[in-house]
Amino acid sequence: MLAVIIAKRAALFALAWLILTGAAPGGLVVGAAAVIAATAVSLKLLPPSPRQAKVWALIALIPGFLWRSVLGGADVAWRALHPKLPIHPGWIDYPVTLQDGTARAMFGAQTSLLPGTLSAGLEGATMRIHCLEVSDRTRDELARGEARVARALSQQPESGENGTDG
Amino acid sequence: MSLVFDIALCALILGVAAMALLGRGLFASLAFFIVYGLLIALAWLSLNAIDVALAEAAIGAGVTGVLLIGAWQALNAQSALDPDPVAHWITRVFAGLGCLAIGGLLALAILAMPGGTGLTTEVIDTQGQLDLGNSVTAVLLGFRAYDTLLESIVLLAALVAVWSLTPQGLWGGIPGPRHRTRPDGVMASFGRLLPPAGLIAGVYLVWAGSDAPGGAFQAGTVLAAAWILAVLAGLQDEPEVTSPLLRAALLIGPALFLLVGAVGAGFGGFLAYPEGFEKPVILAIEYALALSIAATLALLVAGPPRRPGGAR
Amino acid sequence: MTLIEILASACLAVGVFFFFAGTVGLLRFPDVHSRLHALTKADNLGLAFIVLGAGIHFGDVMIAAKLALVWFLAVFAAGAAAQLVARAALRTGDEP
Amino acid sequence: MDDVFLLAALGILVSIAGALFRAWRGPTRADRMMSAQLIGTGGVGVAILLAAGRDAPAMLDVALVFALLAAFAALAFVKTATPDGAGDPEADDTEAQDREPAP
Repeated sequence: MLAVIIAKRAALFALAWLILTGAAPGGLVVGAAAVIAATAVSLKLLPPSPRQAKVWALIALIPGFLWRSVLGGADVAWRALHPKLPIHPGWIDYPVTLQDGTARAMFGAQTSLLPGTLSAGLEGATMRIHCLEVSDRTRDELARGEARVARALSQQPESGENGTDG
Repeated sequence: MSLVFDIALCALILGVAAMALLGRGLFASLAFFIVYGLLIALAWLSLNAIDVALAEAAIGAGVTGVLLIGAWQALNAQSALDPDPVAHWITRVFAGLGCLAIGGLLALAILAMPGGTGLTTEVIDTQGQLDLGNSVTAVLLGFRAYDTLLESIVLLAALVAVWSLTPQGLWGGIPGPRHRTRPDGVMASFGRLLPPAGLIAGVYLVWAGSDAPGGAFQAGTVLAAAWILAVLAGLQDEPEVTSPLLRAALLIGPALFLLVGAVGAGFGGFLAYPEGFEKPVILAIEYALALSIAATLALLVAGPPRRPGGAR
Repeated sequence: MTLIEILASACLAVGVFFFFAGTVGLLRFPDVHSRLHALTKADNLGLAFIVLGAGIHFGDVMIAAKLALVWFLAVFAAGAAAQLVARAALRTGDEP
Repeated sequence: MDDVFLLAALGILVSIAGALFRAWRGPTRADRMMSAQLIGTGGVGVAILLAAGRDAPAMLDVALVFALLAAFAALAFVKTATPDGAGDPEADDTEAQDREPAP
């Protein structure tokens, strides 16, 4: 269990090293030391959670995330450039069911890049979300976004301890 | 087009400098100063001085902002912020004259510089002996090693000066306040995820420094930023200033540099690298210096000890 | 101009447009949090198109991967900074 | 082609100049910090465009450092929202959080 987590993190850091150095062979020894050190630091700062990240499910989220952030950017650009400035800002208090801090922060970051919503962090277990246009669809969209993060990071109570297919 | 870009960048830099000076209050000036550092990094980049741009980017983005905002916070907490910080006219006249004199001397120095390419050709002709692809690293550690050694010691001396401000009875204590965060909040999560990436990037910069832009100072600054982030996020407290491990990290760079210099004295002169082993020795100094610079900068930002250590 | 160059130039134009829109939002929107929307979303989208244009120009897998890494780090920083500043603005309110 | 990249970099500089107006006007400290943040993202863009326009991939490392450290000033600013500058505005009761994070 722990070995799988360590291997996943080390693989991620190794990938980053190879990208930075252009996979130069002369950097492999130093790179190995850097990867070991980075993995050790990450284990210290972010102790493994029993709810594991599913690497493939996370990768599968990327295209949808990119598309929605394009929509988010286009939406805010349209509102900014429109002569009438069509915004009616307001707040939504959204109760979050995600368990881990990193999952919540990731959901908040994702929310902040989607059309019309911006997270201002948690108050207890409620996320305060600023909206450019408060509507009923916003809540549904938030719930869908949360479900996506929950699946990829095994945050659903029923998926429990065995989400290790990454 | 290149010229138009450079002119626009210069205009922007001058504008930001003016706004930082004329400022609407201290915090506004501070925000402009952060932006100023960023634009200066872009200016170095446009001048093709990538090594300097990297150093300026890392210092400006990672350390200066944290340091200045921390200082502002400390002044604000003591209600020591002067709401109308206009000095007496005599003070202002003298400050203006001083700036004018320094500016004039700098202009004279630049006008008096010999034309041509400076020492560029000499450096490029001889750097092959050191087997280093990056001329800047070759100059800093090969041809001008004495300067670089003293610079690394100056940085350490600055930290000693900061530590000498330790209040009575707190020697051996912990620098800076104890940072508190919500353990599952955004700040803590950011502090959990970013430092390992900063570590990889820092090691990459010192590795790249031998043949491409990068080097110990740039790498040390990025590593220091990762350290500062873990502290700000409340995940890791600063060490006690008497901690032997911390002392070792602070000293290893300058100490190794001095040792190599002393050994070199036996081969033909202080800081003469042993022939045939120039590159590995220089690289060892670079890696050690990166670690020492990282520790020194991080603790300079933290300031003098403010709390008693845990051991006593 | 080759097709590649036209494609890269188009990406750059779109990227600069979104940076421009982000600045307009920062200047026009009426409250701190709305302005934060403009900054977080428009600028990162602009940066994405700049990265795309530069990646097409370099035409090198390793450089493209590095560009993607830079963009990912920028988005990560923006996502964190947006939430942090939004929260801090709730606390500090209208203090100048 | 290289000029196209520099033209785009010039375009971003113009956006940066616009953001400076918000940094000047404020009115809140958060506004000033946001402008600095926007200019940071713009700096990443300009560094990438210079790297492409001058065909110097090594310049991308500057963009990398900018992107890596982009949120630092914002983080330091957020710290000022608590009275002693050491807390977290997201913590409901900052005194109660004064302990090591749970493992």
